[in-house]
Amino acid sequence: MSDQPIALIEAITQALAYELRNDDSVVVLGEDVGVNGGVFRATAGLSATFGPERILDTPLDETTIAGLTVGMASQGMKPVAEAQFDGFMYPMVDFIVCHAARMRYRTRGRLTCPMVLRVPWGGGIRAPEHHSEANESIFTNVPGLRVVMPSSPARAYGLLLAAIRDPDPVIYMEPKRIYRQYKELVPDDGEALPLDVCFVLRDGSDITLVTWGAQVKETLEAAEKLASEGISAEVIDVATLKPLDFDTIAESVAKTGRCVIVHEAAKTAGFGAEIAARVAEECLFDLLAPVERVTGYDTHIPLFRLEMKYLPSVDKIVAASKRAMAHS
Amino acid sequence: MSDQPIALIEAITQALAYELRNDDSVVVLGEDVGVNGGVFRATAGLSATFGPERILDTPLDETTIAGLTVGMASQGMKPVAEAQFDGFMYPMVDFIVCHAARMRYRTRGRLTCPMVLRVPWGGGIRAPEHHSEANESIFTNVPGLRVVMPSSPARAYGLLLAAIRDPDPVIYMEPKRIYRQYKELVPDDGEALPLDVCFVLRDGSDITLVTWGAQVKETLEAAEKLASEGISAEVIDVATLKPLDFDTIAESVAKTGRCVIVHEAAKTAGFGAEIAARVAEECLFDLLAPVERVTGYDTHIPLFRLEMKYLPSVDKIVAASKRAMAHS
Amino acid sequence: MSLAAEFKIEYLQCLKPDGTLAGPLPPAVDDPAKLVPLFKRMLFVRTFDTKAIALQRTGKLGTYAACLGHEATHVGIGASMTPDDVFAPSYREYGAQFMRGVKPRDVLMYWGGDERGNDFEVPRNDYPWCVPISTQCLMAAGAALSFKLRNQKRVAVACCGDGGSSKTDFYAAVNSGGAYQLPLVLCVINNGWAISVPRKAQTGAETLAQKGLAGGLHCLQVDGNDLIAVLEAMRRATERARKGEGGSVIEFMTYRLHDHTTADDARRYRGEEEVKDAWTREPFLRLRKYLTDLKLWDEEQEKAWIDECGKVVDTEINAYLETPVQPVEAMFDYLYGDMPADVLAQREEAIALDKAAKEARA
Amino acid sequence: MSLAAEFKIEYLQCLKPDGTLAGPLPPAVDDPAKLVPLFKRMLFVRTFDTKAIALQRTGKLGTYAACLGHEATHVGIGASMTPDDVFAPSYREYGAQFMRGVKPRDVLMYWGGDERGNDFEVPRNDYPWCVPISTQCLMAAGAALSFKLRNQKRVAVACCGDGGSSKTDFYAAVNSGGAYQLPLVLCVINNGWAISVPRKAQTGAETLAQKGLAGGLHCLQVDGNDLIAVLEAMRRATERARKGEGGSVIEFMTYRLHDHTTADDARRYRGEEEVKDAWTREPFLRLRKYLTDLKLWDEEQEKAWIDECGKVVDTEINAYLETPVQPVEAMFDYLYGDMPADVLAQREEAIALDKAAKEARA
Ligand SMILES: Cc1ncc(C[n+]2csc(CCOP(=O)(O)OP(=O)(O)O)c2C)c(N)n1
Ligand SMILES: Cc1ncc(C[n+]2csc(CCOP(=O)(O)OP(=O)(O)O)c2C)c(N)n1
Ligand SMILES: [Mg+2]
Ligand SMILES: [Mg+2]
Repeated sequence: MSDQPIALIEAITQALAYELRNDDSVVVLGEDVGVNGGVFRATAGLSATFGPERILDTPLDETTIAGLTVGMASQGMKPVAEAQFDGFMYPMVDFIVCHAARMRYRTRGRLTCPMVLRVPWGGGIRAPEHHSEANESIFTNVPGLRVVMPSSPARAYGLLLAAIRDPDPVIYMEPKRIYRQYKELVPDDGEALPLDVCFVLRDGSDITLVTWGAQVKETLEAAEKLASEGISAEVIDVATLKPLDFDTIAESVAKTGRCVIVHEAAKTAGFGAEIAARVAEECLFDLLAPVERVTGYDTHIPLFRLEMKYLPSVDKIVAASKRAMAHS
Repeated sequence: MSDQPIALIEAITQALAYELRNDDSVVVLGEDVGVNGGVFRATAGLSATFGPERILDTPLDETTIAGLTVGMASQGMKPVAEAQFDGFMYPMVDFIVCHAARMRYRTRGRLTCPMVLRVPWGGGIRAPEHHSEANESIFTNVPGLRVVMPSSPARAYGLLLAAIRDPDPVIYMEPKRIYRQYKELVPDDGEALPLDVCFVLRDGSDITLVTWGAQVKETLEAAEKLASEGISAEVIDVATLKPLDFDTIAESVAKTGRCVIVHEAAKTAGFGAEIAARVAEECLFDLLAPVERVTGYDTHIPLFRLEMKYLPSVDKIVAASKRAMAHS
Repeated sequence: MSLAAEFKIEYLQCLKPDGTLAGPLPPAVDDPAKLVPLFKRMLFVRTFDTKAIALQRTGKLGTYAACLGHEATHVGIGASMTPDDVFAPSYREYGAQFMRGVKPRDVLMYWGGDERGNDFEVPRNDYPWCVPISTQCLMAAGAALSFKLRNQKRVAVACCGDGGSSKTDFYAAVNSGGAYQLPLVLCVINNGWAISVPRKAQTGAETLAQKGLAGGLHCLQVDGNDLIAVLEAMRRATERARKGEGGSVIEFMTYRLHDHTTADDARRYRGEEEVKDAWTREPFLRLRKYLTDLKLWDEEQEKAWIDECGKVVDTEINAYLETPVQPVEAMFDYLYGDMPADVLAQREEAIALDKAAKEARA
Repeated sequence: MSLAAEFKIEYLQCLKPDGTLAGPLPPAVDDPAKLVPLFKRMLFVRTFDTKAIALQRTGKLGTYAACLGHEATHVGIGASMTPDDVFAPSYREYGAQFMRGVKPRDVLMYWGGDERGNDFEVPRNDYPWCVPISTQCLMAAGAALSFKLRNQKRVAVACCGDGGSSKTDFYAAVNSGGAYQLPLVLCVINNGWAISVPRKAQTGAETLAQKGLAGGLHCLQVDGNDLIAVLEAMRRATERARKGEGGSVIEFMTYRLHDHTTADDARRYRGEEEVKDAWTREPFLRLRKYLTDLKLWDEEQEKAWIDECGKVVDTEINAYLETPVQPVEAMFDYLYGDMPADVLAQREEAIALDKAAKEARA
């Protein structure tokens, strides 16, 4: 598998298989993850290779998945659970917040909760209701969690390995719109990526574009378009939202003096707010222009006939960037 | 009742009784809200007055409370549900996000969800675990909701009436630490307060202190202390977090050039981030000093032996204000 | 050691797969002639289903959940409710919904990615389609509670699948249904599969009906391919409910003859044999035989009726295809009763952007 | 109409409230002499409970949940587990926990507002106290699943109350316990009340034991004031679990003789008569009578033992009172295995502020 270019979702499968092979305590669980290989096929082939005792289909209940996951994790296993879609993860919030995020804290380190919750995330695939939500901010104010979102096959592989190996609970959100967007070579070398750094995907000097997940695509395209108009945009993929590597962002803003934050979730109290807040606290005197947020609107993502009008677009990012460039 | 000064929690009881008297479709439900009058006594006496068909004890399950509430609200009733403590409201998130916040949207206005979820909120009462959480930010990114937090008996009364009368779901968080902090006259006149304005509690010209809930107490004390040192602080009680009346805040910051945001929740991605972000977007050129956030730390509020060290304090607010004043 | 409690779960079948009666007609069906319009409804549903699948295959519909094989259960449930009752469907009970006034174009709009599919002209108080499994059951319990508190003689009926009966929301509905003795009928439509997960992997319980015992509800297991049994089971449950005797859990035994949805490929996880076998028990064969034997139905009638159904469905499909997309502001207009200023501002921004984009394209 | 399934829920009582046996001793108790150490444990628990309440009343403890009346159930559960098993307590099963190695000072630290109360020296793998009701049951199901997947012959035992048996997490534990046939024992301790809500308002089910039927679990109702019956019920459930025969729901019928917690005033919602009546069935009377009749116990022994218990408890109370508060950084130190830079920075800020505040006070 690893000598051929693979898509983001295949990189996830590859990381799961790697860690299942190398760590007996890893199990995968969720609805339809077994013989069916997951509704997105992220677990395709794993049941055949590792057997139904490692790849567990669960009863149809997200509370159950979350509770069993915490129960197993606290007894020495490393479960990797799947929520079938973003919109089905809300019943898991109680166990994530009250137990996963607190097991270590509550017992002063006696019990821990090394688990991963994989959540196919975000809109744009013409799917039914509750299959398109950008709900990362439900977790970003919760102490004790890590929240991760890859945006390329290689980062998907390295960050998922890191998430599984991390001694604490990690919410790993997968931008489903770019599951099969493009392929790249991802060596199956078991190399994890750090869970506390932002990735600078493009260097620039005029403006800093900060984003994560599926919007990395549009943001890079916007940067390209801006370049063609003589504007040099730096593009940062946050990748790990919590804990936030603000230093990388601050460094970039210090250089460019302008910051546009792009995300798919609704604007108000989306995670972009935290980044803008940090800029206002720590980079105020570097700023040449007000911070801009290009985000989903403060409404539910519509069913698919209208959904693309909800999402941030290249045009919206370019427009916001130009507004920022108007200041100097 | 209304010719005597009353405490915040009594104002809540008074508002509930008023609306139960005046609107047949209002019902109150929750664990122990009936004969027992609620563990905080917010519903004391209501069962005796209105009977068990209006004041319903529920089985011990928060999912049940949320689901029944949405079911009743969508069929023409106006349920006011109680989560017994902040830390027990997570199992309600699914129904709030997937159904309450979407009933109108999903049916294009055919069905609606006029409900209130009352949540005793926050720390500082020496209670056990999960009785002390400031978790408002779990709801502030969710479209379709209103999130309200009173900080005085009069505002508790007027805002709760408004919440019950609002045609959409309202999360009404009650700062339990100040339930009985002081009493004031609250006429039982059925006058609601608007759900989309911030309240300026103290005028000032040097610095804007923005807060909500129990921290209003410390913030006003800090303003007093600052005044004694010649610093004139304006204090804004946000009161309704969602939708946010940013105009009032912007106006103040335009005047003072400095903004300190105070809240009890953990800092990262707390609702203070949204306010700081708006400041960075809309008031950048008014700012004389970086925005400051004085918040809970990015960890769980500890059990009560340490909890006061977790919470924002007058000293911390004063210190942050002085840091801001150092810029000019 | 003494006995604390004792329970029996009955299995109800009236019309055997071979089309003969298992016993006398039950009270729900005093005259076999009354089955004919229901049989016709079943045929309509199958026509619709077939055409909807075809529509999806040609790219004119989003993901669609077929109801192939469930027609007797669905139509029987719909036929057992009064207009005042409230129905909380999961996502494939078109047969029940059509009987309540939902239009085929509504179904198509919904799966076609347009919220207006849920804005039924009739029935105004029924719950919309919504995706989170079994939450419908608990909302229906809330509706039932509202009926009880207001002394209304209405019943709330909700559906979920065998998979759905594992969901905690289903249990919450059972629990509160019993605690408040609600006029609530929980229909568990056991079609053997929850996407790829077979019934036996969902629970160790011998029947899904017995889950009602957890809340002290009336429990019954029914042959869901037998329209007569479905009607009788629903009669018992709704009568109990209306009399104030409390809620029921009815398990309808049927089979999902199609893939889970058009996005699924069932060959990945289940054998052909099982499906072939299920076809011998599907709901039409036996009812057609029974009605034909009674001279209440014949081949010619069926041909004519299916033709007619085809025409009606085509009209509905056209109505769906011709409905223009909602304007961009529709994503804001139904969010709040009183639109907050911020949302209003975003609404205007969205309209302006949309207009600009259209102009740029033109 | 045929029968789909049939169930009986048995009620087990061995020692009647008058102290005489209801039948021959069950397999769990081959020799009555073995009951003496357990009776002594019960006495210890009651001594502890009384002193803890007194401590709270004098302001030296936070809210405390008494276990008055539950001693037979708690001690019986604790006595039925092996050290390798895992216990998931709710919040008043001190009797069970003491038998597993938890110290009274741990209990006091916990209710005294110090997380270190949950850092049991023994048993290291048991679940901590945690407040969200019945989530313990589902975590225990997860633990049981981990045992099963790793072929360990261990059992997970969880407790919840009558109120807790309404919680969806409880049902999720029942459901998954059955689906995976887990070595899981769910102990529903029915003490008649969930704060102010009486048992009958929680559910329409005749017994709480029968909730296990929803998942195909073994179900049993037991006299929870009868230590012998508790031991026998637990023997059956744990043996089944260890043999791979799956999970159980056991309903222990007892009574909450105290207020819900020290923060509660039960007179608001329940009558004195009921409480008085319950005192006639409490767990000590009958066991004391039985053991005394067999000459295995006498008043003098009891007096001496209670004295001893008092001394041990006083030592524990002193240990608790003398434990200094954790340093401020303790609120950061157990949050992550690898502390993120931001948290580390806040930790340093908190330490500095604390130091400054201390200096300012000095
Ligand atoms: C809360 C939630 N989790 C997961 C899903 C995804 N999902 C849709 S249908 C389905 C299977 C449902 O099976 P069943 O309840 O048996 O109904 P059936 O489709 O067989 O009619 C799943 C897992 C969902 N819609 N909601
Ligand atoms: C999720 C949750 N909701 C509410 C509470 C508040 N609460 C604590 S104990 C209790 C009653 C519990 O009753 P029961 O389960 O019968 O146990 P008992 O206290 O009688 O032993 C309630 C409502 C809680 N701890 N957790
Ligand atoms: Mg099914
Ligand atoms: Mg109880």
